[in-house]
Amino acid sequence: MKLFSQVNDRQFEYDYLDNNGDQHVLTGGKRLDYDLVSLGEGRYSLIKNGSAFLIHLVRQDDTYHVHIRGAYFTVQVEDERQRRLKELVKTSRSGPSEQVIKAPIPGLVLKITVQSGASVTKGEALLILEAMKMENIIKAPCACKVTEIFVKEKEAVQQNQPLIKLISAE
Amino acid sequence: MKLFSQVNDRQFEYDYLDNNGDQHVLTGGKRLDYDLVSLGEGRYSLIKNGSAFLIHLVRQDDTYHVHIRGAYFTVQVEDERQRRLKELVKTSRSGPSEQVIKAPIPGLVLKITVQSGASVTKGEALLILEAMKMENIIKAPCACKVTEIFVKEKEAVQQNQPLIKLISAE
Amino acid sequence: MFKKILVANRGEIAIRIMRTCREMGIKSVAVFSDIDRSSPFVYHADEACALGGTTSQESYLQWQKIISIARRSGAGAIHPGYGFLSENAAFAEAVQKSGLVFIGPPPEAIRLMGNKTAARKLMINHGVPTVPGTEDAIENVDEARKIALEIGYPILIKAAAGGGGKGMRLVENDAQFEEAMISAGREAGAAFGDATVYIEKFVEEPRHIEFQILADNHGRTVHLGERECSIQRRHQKVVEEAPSSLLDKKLRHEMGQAAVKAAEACGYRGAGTIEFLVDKHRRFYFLEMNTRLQVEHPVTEWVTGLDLVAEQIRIAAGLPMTPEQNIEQFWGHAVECRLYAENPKNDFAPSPGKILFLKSADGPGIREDSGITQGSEISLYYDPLISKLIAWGSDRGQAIRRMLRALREYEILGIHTTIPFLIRVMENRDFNRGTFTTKFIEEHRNELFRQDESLAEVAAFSAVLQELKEKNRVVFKNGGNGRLKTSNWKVIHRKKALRTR
Amino acid sequence: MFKKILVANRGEIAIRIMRTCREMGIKSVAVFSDIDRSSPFVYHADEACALGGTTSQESYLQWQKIISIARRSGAGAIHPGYGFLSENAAFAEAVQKSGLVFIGPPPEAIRLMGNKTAARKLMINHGVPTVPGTEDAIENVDEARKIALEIGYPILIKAAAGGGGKGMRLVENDAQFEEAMISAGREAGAAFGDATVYIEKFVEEPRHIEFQILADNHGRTVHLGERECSIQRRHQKVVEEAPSSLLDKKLRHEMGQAAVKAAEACGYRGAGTIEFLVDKHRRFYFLEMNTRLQVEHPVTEWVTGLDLVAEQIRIAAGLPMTPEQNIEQFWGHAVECRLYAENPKNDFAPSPGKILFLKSADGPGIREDSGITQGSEISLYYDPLISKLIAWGSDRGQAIRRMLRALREYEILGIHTTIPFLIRVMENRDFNRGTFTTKFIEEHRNELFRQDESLAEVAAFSAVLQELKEKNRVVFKNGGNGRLKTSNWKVIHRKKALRTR
Repeated sequence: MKLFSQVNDRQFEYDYLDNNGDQHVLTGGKRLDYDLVSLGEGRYSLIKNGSAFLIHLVRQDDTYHVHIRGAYFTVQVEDERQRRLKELVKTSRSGPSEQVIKAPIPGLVLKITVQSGASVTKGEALLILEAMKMENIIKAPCACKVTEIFVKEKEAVQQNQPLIKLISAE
Repeated sequence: MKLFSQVNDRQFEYDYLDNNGDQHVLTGGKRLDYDLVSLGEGRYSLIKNGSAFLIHLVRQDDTYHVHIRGAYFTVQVEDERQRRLKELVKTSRSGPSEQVIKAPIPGLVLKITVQSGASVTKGEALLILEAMKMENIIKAPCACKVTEIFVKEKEAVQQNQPLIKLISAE
Repeated sequence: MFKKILVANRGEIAIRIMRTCREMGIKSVAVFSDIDRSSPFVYHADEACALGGTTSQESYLQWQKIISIARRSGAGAIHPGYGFLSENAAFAEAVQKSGLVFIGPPPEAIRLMGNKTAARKLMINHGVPTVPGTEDAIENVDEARKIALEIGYPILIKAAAGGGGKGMRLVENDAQFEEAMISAGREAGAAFGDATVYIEKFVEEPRHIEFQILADNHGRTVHLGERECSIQRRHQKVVEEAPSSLLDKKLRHEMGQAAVKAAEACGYRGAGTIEFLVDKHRRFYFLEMNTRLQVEHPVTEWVTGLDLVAEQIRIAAGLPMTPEQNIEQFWGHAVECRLYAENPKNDFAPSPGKILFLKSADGPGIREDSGITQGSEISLYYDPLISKLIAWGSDRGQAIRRMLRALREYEILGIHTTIPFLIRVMENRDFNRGTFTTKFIEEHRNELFRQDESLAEVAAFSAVLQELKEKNRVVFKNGGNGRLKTSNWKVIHRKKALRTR
Repeated sequence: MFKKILVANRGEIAIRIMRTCREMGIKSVAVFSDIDRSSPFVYHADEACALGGTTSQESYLQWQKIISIARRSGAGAIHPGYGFLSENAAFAEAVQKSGLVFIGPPPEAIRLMGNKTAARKLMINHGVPTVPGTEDAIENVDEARKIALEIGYPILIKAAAGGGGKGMRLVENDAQFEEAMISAGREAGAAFGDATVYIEKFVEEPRHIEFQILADNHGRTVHLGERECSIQRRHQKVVEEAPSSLLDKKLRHEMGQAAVKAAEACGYRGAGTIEFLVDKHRRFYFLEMNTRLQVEHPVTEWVTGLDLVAEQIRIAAGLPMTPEQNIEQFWGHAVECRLYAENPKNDFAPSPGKILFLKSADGPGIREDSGITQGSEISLYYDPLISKLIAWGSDRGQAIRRMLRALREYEILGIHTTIPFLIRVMENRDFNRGTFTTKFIEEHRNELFRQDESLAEVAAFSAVLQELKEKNRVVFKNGGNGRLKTSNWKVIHRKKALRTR
């Protein structure tokens, strides 16, 4: 079985073999020597080709959150079947893409700096959210057009509450 | 409801009152002002008459193991009914009492220094148990007679495995 | 000496103060909001009393309530920590009027140094160098704009009542001026209840270097040397150290003398900090005075061997301070990193949540001043500072290497923290060389926010193994596996080994 | 400098060594038994390799295996830590023969100082004072008994190959002699594979004071001052400190010179310790030399500012050591407490088990060298030392007060530890006055094992509340309760508060 592991923009490929209980993992055709032991509470002691690591690994839906020596990664693992499915979906999609900006943190909407229908450039301020006593500026992730605003100024919002809908400028 | 709390040799008495949901605890007729909040994993933040404590509290059968500021206590709590029952059992018991000495730790029986039938004084060595590279001497808890020996020298024993049966000397 | 002290603060600094109280044989009283009932500082105290409320306004800023709790508890003094009421002159006054001791400077000194323009004037009068700018607060935008043009850009807009970067804006040119002044005023108004601002020349290649001051009631005012706090993000200190890699003996002596002069000018008592900017020509300017204990006080403690909280308490009780003279030589080098519950990958957005696992770093040369434990809830209501790591080394290099080691060892799950970002700072070449300014983070943005790719493959592989494990478990359940037998065998083997030893 | 070092040890000392490696940019290799696969020291290393086995014999004492792993891993040196192979001359020799560097003294020095009678003779020849007694090992009980009578009781029986209190017996009178000699021989045989013992005069009101030595290959041998380790239980150190409260400048200088002479006499290299007994007349006697890093090295590190593991590595690599001269003046005072997985209420019986919760102490002046985390299993197979707490203060009093504070804050659940006992030691009046001998624990038995009754009522009350809670929960389940409503109300209230801020 082929497995694809995506970390940020990079992708790693592994082969998993099970010959009647003799299970192993290969990468680039070479067999990996490994030992992963659970220490409880999402902590693992990994020895991989002789190198030792403490791994913090938590699964959330289809994403693994991984901490190693102070570095943090999000990882997606797919096998061949899952991958083909996903690519099918991707290619069938077309036209400008819609995106809903959600509140990254709970807080108070201090100011909305755009209006519905406005075109904004990448990085342009959309609204100011106050939380933990600081003003946090929510910016446009790409050049796009504002299609809908879901909140009002002075409104308290929960985490992940939709704030603004955008449509990408072609 | 009366509650008796036994810590080592000392006993504390409390009254628990519930007047239609207005619950409180009294001691010596005085109402106690308290707030016990669980922090998870057996940890509690207690404020009692204004004093603050971090309490570690674990229940094992009918005993509470309590740690406070580096001090360790075992506590037994009984209500009046339980108490009367226990006293009944106590007074009905008679004659010399039997006692089984169990291994306090897993280890290796290095030497047995008494024989079945022997009379021993309080504190006299019964056997030597090796564990964690040290010799641990198991001593007689009171003046008594050895009635049975369950283990042999050089035998590995588990924690709480019976070692020796004693009968108290009247 | 006081028998009991009320600590009018929360989190790590409350615990820090209570620890010194315990070591001095003084009982401590905690006050806490509803949100903080389960916070560790509550059980670190000898006594605790509910304030009620959730926001700061409803709880830690309720001074009448706090003073009445202090009186009821029989406390002899109130320690305000930093933030909240620590630089509130009216509170200090009310504490004194109630017959208690305020552990901090006289209210007049707070008032004088709290008003940035008044402080500036005082410094100019006493010959302490200051940055060119307006001496009075400005409200009219057009007038302000004219002055800014006179001083010459870049300029800084600052809140007259402020501190800690709130209500502060850097303006690079005339076009940015108006919006910056309005937003600074708004932020200042919200934070301090006073929207007035003033204007200052922006210092070239500035380094933030501050001097720790102690003054007692026996006529002695000394400095305990400097701390460098140039590593700042949005004017918030992130990394601090003592000594500064910039100062030599001569400059330390000169700045120290100026700091002592500044403290004497306002009739200071207790522990305080004189903040300076040092420019690329090694000229120094008085920036402001913080009339309280600083977040970064532990680095000074480590290189001087003093307990600054103990000194504050001693001085407040009328006793002479411990150090007999200015401290211009240090024992080694100390670095502090502030751990915030923020996500550096998401522009340092607050990251509230529950701490699911916590194992802090230990070992040689590491101190931690923490406000949390496993199980703690980090709320959105208060400052996101959760802990401070301090590393000591016989020289700066060793201190940094130890800090790096500690940051990588630190285990905290459930929330995001600034640890990955702090690791980048400690690894940075310019930081290690000591060649940086307060613009360090801005200038090294690309490098500091780069993902560490060296462990990406390990992360990818771990996730694959876990995925396989989860899938296999299902298969094994139906098909049966040999694991149980293996472990049984191991137990027998171990027993045998014990027997034949 | 070495690029990679194999650490032939486990637990806290393995982590301690790996940390210095990391700070020096050297990769570390862990070796581990089956029991230790999940131990923290495995993931503190850069590389890890299984030794197999469960007992020490089957794992950490398998030197051929360890040397071959070191060679395969590309390590340039092996650090033995303390215990296990650290004082095994044959191992040191085998390491050298395999082309690797043994981080420790030359095998000849280990051999010489490892044989207590040979070491004694060497000291006598070099004019270092020793305790009166037999110079050769004794096997015949009757002969030994005659010598004991000649020297005069009380006498000590000691294992010729031993150390750490194993195979040691104090004999107060002739009647106890025979049994003591037999049991000492048996224990020595089991522990060291050598049952021979010797006899020594028992020193009156002895204090255990040892000197840290460093010797490099550039002709320099220095001492780094003393540690006092008089607080012992069954000849096992429990509490250590630097400096000693007994020594003055003159005695420190004299003993330091003797220590340097002792190290030079055996051609010593690296870090070592000369142990002395000091009697009530302030006369000192050479006791033995430990030819390795000591458990208690952190107290010396704190008061000298040195990293002793780094010095060991530097010297082993042929570089000169850092200190340029004997260190006879210290920076403050440091105390170490050893935390054992033992139950002091049950005669210090081992307390194996799983650590269910762990939150160690932090804050000013506290260092911890720990070998465990939450979730760790403490097995019966190895030494029960789980962690070391070290406290620093500007004077002895402050160091002790900080230690006391840290011991009370330390949270560890799932096993018994020596913490309650250590608290009693830190509280003890004679300990605080510095008036104690190696018989301290014996003499203060009643006080040290007394239960702290001040918190008994709080414990009783907590248990009652918990009991009521459990009983009530059942009632509430059937009857319904108002709690849910309350907390809903609170959420609404909080939202409102946020809005109106």
